[in-house]
Amino acid sequence: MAEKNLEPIIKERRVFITGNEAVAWAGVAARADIMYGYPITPQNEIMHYWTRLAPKYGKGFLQTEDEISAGFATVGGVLAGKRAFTATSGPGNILMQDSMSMAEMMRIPTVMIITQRGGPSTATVIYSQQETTLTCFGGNGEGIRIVYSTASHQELFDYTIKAFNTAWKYRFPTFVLGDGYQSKMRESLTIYDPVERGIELVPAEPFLGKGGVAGLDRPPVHLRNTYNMEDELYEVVRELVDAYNAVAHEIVEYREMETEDAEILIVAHGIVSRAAEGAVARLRKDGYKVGSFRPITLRPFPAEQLRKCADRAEKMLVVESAEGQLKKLVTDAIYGSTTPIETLFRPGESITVEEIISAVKGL
Amino acid sequence: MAEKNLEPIIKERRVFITGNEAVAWAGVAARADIMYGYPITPQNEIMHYWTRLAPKYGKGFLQTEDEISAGFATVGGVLAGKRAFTATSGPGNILMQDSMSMAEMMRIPTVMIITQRGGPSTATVIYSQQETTLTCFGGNGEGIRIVYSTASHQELFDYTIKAFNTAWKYRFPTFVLGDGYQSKMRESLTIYDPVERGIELVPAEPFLGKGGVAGLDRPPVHLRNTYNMEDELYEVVRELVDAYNAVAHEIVEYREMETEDAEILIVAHGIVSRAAEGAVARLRKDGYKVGSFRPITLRPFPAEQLRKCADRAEKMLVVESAEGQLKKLVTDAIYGSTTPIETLFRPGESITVEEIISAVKGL
Amino acid sequence: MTTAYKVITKIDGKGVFHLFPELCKGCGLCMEKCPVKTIGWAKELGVFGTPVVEPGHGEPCIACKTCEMVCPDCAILIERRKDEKAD
Amino acid sequence: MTTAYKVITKIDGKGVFHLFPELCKGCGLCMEKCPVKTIGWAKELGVFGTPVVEPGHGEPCIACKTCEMVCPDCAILIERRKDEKAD
Amino acid sequence: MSKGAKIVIAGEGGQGVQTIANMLSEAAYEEGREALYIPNFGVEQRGGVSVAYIQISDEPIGSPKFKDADVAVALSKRSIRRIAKYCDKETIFLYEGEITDAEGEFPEECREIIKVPAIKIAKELFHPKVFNVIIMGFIIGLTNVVSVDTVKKIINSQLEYKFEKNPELREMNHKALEKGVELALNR
Amino acid sequence: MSKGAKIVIAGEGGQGVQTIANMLSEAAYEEGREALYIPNFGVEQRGGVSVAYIQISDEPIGSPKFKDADVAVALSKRSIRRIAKYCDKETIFLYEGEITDAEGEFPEECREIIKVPAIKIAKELFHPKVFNVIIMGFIIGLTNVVSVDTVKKIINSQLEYKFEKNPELREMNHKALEKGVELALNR
Amino acid sequence: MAVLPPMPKLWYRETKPHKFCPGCGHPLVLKALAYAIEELGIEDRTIFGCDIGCSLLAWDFFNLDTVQTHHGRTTPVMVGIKRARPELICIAYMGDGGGYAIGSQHLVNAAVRNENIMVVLANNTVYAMTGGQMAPTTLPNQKTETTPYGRDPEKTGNPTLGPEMVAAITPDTAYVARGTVAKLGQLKSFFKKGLQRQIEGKGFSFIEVLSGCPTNWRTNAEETWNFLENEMTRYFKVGEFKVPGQVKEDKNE
Amino acid sequence: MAVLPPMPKLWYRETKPHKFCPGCGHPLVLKALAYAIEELGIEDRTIFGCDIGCSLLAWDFFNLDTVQTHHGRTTPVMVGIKRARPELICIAYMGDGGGYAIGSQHLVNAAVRNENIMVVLANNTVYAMTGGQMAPTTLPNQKTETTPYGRDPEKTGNPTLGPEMVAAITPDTAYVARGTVAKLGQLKSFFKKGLQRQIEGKGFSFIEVLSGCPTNWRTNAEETWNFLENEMTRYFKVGEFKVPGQVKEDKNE
Ligand SMILES: Cc1ncc(C[n+]2csc(CCOP(=O)(O)OP(=O)(O)O)c2C)c(N)n1
Ligand SMILES: Cc1ncc(C[n+]2csc(CCOP(=O)(O)OP(=O)(O)O)c2C)c(N)n1
Ligand code: SF4
Ligand code: SF4
Ligand code: SF4
Ligand code: SF4
Ligand code: SF4
Ligand code: SF4
Ligand SMILES: [Mg+2]
Ligand SMILES: [Mg+2]
Repeated sequence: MAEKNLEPIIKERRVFITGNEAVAWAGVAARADIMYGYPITPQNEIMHYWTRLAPKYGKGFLQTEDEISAGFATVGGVLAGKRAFTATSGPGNILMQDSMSMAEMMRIPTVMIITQRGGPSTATVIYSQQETTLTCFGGNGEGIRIVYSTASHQELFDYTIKAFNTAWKYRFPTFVLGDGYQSKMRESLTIYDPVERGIELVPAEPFLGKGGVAGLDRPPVHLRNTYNMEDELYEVVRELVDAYNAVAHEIVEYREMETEDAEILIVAHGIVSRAAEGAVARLRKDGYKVGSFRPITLRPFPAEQLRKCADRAEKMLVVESAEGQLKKLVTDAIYGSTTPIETLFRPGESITVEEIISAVKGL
Repeated sequence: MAEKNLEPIIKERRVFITGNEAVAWAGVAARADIMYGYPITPQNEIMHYWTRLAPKYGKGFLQTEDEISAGFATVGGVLAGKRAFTATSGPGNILMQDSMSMAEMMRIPTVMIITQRGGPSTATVIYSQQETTLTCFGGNGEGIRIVYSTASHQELFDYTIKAFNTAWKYRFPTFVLGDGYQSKMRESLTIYDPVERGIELVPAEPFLGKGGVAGLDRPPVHLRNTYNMEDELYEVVRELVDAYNAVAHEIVEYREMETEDAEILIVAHGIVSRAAEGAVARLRKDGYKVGSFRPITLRPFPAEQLRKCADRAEKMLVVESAEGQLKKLVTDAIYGSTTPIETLFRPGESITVEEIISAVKGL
Repeated sequence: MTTAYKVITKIDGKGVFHLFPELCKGCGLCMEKCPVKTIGWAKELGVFGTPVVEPGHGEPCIACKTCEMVCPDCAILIERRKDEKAD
Repeated sequence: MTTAYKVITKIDGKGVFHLFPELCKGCGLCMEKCPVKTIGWAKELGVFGTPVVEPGHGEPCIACKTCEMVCPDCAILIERRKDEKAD
Repeated sequence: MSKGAKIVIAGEGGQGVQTIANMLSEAAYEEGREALYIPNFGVEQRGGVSVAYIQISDEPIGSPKFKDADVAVALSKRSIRRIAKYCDKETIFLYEGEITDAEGEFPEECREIIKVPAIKIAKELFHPKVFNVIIMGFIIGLTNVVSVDTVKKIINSQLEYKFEKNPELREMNHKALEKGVELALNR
Repeated sequence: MSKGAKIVIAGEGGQGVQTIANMLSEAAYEEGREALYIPNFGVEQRGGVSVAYIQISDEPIGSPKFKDADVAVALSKRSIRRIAKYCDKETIFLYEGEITDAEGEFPEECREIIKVPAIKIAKELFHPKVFNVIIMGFIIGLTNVVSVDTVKKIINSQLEYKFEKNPELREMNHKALEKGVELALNR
Repeated sequence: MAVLPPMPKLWYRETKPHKFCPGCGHPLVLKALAYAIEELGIEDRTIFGCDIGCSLLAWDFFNLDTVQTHHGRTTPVMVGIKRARPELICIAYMGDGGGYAIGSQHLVNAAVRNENIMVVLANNTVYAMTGGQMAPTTLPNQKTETTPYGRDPEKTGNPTLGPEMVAAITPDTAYVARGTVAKLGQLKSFFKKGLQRQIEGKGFSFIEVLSGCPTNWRTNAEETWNFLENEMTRYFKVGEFKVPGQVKEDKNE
Repeated sequence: MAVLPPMPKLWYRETKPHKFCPGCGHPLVLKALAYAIEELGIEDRTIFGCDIGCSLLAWDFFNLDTVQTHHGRTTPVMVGIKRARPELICIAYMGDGGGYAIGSQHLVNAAVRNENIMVVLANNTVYAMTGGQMAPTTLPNQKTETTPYGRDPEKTGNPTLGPEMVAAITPDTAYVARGTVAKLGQLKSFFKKGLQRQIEGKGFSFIEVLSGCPTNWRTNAEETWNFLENEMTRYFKVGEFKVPGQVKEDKNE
């Protein structure tokens, strides 16, 4: 994958663009080979930019007949050894879970960008954090996947690149979680060529079509996701879970702000964490001992890290644009902690700095 | 809905049948009007029995082209004012989440039987408890649904009947959770006519096609699940959540065994709870102070009831044929409790009395 | 259920041209289909703040009702001026 | 990759009838297709514990290889007895 | 062992494993006991070993599967491996008399290993097809978990359609059952 | 208010709301500030009120939406209701001079309510189309959040393709911008 | 008497002006449909279902009990209703994306099963609601947001011919046609024939309608008509493809 | 020299006897397919994908890199592979349920887009793996587990005619045929033609194969052949439906 060409694929520069555009550029920067997709707001412009960029960079694109197809075609692209990805939202995210369950079972390093919209059902095309549970645990499985929840355009760019590396290094399906605001808003970020910055790109390798004549030069590759006996399956799932748990500590990422002496700990992820951090900054000025904790990886979850902060605090405030989806991750991660949890839930709606401040003041 | 005919629809009798057959009979007993379905093991025989019973009882059946269609057709049947239901498993359960999200948003009282099979992906056709999270929270929503987790053929029968009542009374999509063992095994139960037993059947009512000329005799019914603005959506979801929370206490069901003085509390649901109760019985004989708690409704979850037992105990043991799906429900429900939780997870595999006993002894 | 609608009525050729500005979105579809090209932009504004249409920009109206039919918003009603049958 | 297979060889008409009992599932498809109806059940058992097939139950084999072709398990190999060409 | 039993039976498809498992459990149900019978099933429609798990008890039955069979029965060689894991030191392990060279596959610990020459006896006395009924009789003789009479009743009702065509079959089945019980008692 | 600003602008599709919102935020970006601009969008492709949220700051910006606009601008009557909820007692509320009979819709509390006769002035001095640029000038005059020169640069680069065809447009846009600033300063 | 807009009685006035863009084809389809229903006098038992896509904007359009469903799922919802209450007349309304892409399994299988419903599909050659991506019906070389350099049939095939496909898989009792908003009278008659089938319990009817999307086509009125009447009709033949009684194809059996 | 079973070289011997039932049609399809691939000499670059359905039992069947996918999803997986690595020859193998019901949107749209892959569909008139429910191809009056009193075409339509449908929607360069396991030589030649299309980059090929399922049909060998050769062929015509160069239908433009 490393470039022969010494030219950087993207000239490093500061830009003022939408999140969807940032993702498309990140795909180019990550040397993604092909995107499969189906239109859905708010992720559409990822495809729009990608279809404009793709021919210039010799990359592929296929608009499929639905998200089921886009998900499974992505699986196909990855099996063929390409850095394939897809993007979707809301009902499309539901439909892609079937293919992602297959990827989970077979450890296929798919990359998928989720730009959350309102739910349940078609709901709104705008914004929410209501696909947290779905993205972390969707399908009939155990959530053996990696989910990065991003909070800015810079992170959308950085983590989209990183997602390909994580996926191919650990071979778990990897998700970049954003939302409709991020998709459509413009803010500044620096785009760059990761290779030029010295970030190593984990190479993709074919699962199928490895070369040579199967059965002559090498045994044929026979991939399946179906088993006949439950103990067979148990072994497979056990191995998956163990492999995942073994590397989880390398993968977890989080961000703390003013947690050292915080009496009140705000927990938020994604773009809501920006409001949380804004609230912390302002409240600190007013003398409130507040801090914030933001899980960047929702799967695996930075459990121990959060527990430490939680145990130091007197109260926690979980803030999210959903009805307790983050909270469930939190309670499961730090069960045993006795720090009371208060909540500010705004399913489908944005949360402002001001609202968090008044929630904290009202605690 | 009440029968004119004084003959009971089913003569009360003790039978030795499979779980799938019990569900089909329960559908008849509950005066279900029509089933929509798509084949998938292990729920197939529900359809097989239903298609044999349906013509005799003047009931409808449609085999659709996939589970997406079966789910949405079920929504259609319910909108038309009929007691419609469907059944599925595993990958089919994933595909039905889209329609169930719609039902959740629009408060459509669908009834769905889930016979869990191994996961993730196609996995096995046999057994698991790996669709717990999916059934409770599937889709891009907040889990505004009711989930009964059954442990015996009698319960499959009873709760399938009850599911129609709960669904039509509260107007939330309602799920009866079983598993492949229950589907295929034979054990005894009593089938009966609920009307004869004095169980009132909550009548179904049309959402659409209510009679009269729309726009002349009455305003037209205009149903949607899409909103233009996030604050509009927030109101809708808030109302849903509030309505759900307001009746949750009427809906929750659970079963305790020897919890009064239990130092060790085993938590299990569905068929695994039978092994748990078996273990309690045997361990008590050996002098162990063990009890068990079984949530019957997984949504809403009997949180306060469990918390009470948990707080009395010294240790908890969560036992499930999944990797922590029940545990997440437990930790979220009783967060703040300090009783340590140990686990016995067997994703996709059965758990025997003996295994639980040795896990308890090893605590 | 009968709502009162603002109406701008103009007479042209054989037609009485009623235009409902609260419905007209100024799409121009009617204009293109008028066989005598009598429809043109008016100075009144419609529901989207864009100009509505009016007759009088071409040959006289023949009251063919094509414009009425093709209007996606039912913003035009044509009446025949004489006592000819309307359909 | 060449696995050794048990083989039951019987001669009938123009054909040398090789039957691989570890492959034969006793489906009977070959039997029905034999133009001379020479194939019938044998007393040997196949992989599923069901009887395998053998020639000698009808007119002599003409070595047409139909049975070989229709066997879903590739459990029959027919050779011509004489030095006639095999296809 | 008259109180209850956990029985696992395995054999090739077509050997009648599920038939006798079903009859045993149905007989227990008929006698007012708690009974649970679960067939194994996989993705394949045919081929593969057929396994049946039966539990009969006076108390509510827990998990449909178990690890500590009272009786484990193998009707074919490759089915031995599939059931060995359900055996513990209390298990009586039965295997069909025609199985040979299988000692290596036998469960590591069990109370007793018994060879039951059911096929041979069936061929000699009745018809090869009823060898599974002999096995069933053997299990009953061993465990006493249901009565022979009840099982006969179940046989009659379940095979009614066959017996109608060929009334001698009834007698043959009943005899085979009794022969199995006798073998167990005289073992 | 030179440090930063939260601005919400609403109007009908076609009035150029998103154009000026984009320019303002881009200008701030150009000046090295933190800037965030988010258009509203719903399921309909057209019709409905068009809203733009802009934040300019020297510090990282939190939520893309806010409840406490420094400046709220309504360009049409029915857009007033859509933005009233973003106003608090610190908000300066601007509305287009041609809006009439809308007093009942005005935000309940705000620092100041100013009528900006941008359409009228645009018609008189320039061309009706540049009324949004006058509004933009007014916002700049009011907040000083970006410099007029930067905005001119942005206008030049974004409308380049138009100016090429019709060079007089450049002058007209610049003048309209200045006029807006002037109106604000002389208010 | 006050002069009133010439709206079909079936249009629900409280929600007019409707939510479609200026010059959109959808409301024209719904105009013809309204007249067809009124003329058949089945307002008392007709249920309208609309898809996600711009068709969703019709969720409160008619004086008819209406349900807005999911993208591509209107067919199964209406099938579900019809199977539960056969006395209702069920109309599923969708776009080309909803019908030929994400919902094509439902269209194909409802057609094969000869479900007794009517499916109306507005073909505007794009995914309109999502902002103009390629649809199965996008014309060769047509530029869309996901074919920015024009649709290349070598890479993505030719436009889907829906009625032709449905005609190939439905029984003789079905009714299949393609109309256009440029011929509203004809379109109304197609709708009436389709509904008549359903009233008689004779099974599936499918009507595709060529429909304009000036917003995503970025066309003015003249260009809109031109695209509809000249460009689209080069690929999409307007007319009836299957009329019960008029058997055209040779059949098996 | 030891006498060896006459297995195609491409059959992976370690997994034989295979997992299909006695008398199953699937392995016959896979026999013809193996010979076709061998004769074209493309073993080095062929990828085989199988569906869920009894076709999944072929997951370790060939000396070919193979992926077993989900029920109905083999087409998109193979499309994904092909689009990513066009040099590979991709074959999607599925049943009638997988292809005509749950995966029909993929079949239809891959056909319309003229994806350069080959789809092989075994039509055995039932959902075999799940125990014999009605399939889209179940014959009128045929008893299945979900049509215990026989399929009633009035209620559930007539059998899906897949190749006829695919022929109606594919471009002229596509290849469409229906073979049968009762004519393995012909079947092999159909496969070769389809694969030849793909080798030449000419696009989609689709071959339905009439295939036996004695287990669910509950037939003995004689009845199996009879159902295959006499019952099924009354509805399902064996032959070629679209051969590039031989244009049969009139086309728009
Ligand atoms: C499952 C799912 N996928 C995607 C979408 C996004 N979506 C909404 S409308 C639409 C396109 C509609 O196109 P079409 O059906 O042609 O209708 P039109 O808007 O052109 O009338 C799409 C893809 C969705 N709402 N749900
Ligand atoms: C999403 C999903 N739905 C249903 C199933 C269950 N299922 C497995 S195989 C099968 C039927 C297969 O029938 P067909 O495609 O005709 O193949 P056959 O077995 O007849 O060869 C079904 C419905 C599944 N695995 N996944
Ligand atoms: S009625 Fe006919 S002639 Fe008159 S304005 Fe309308 S279209 Fe033109
Ligand atoms: S067609 Fe109707 S909406 Fe369009 S301009 Fe004419 S009158 Fe106005
Ligand atoms: S080769 Fe021909 S004649 Fe000989 S046994 Fe086989 S089918 Fe019969
Ligand atoms: S066709 Fe093959 S498997 Fe079947 S009976 Fe004949 S030899 Fe045996
Ligand atoms: S986007 Fe196109 S199809 Fe949708 S309402 Fe506007 S014009 Fe009509
Ligand atoms: S069930 Fe039918 S299709 Fe499946 S393997 Fe057996 S015979 Fe073949
Ligand atoms: Mg469209
Ligand atoms: Mg099949």
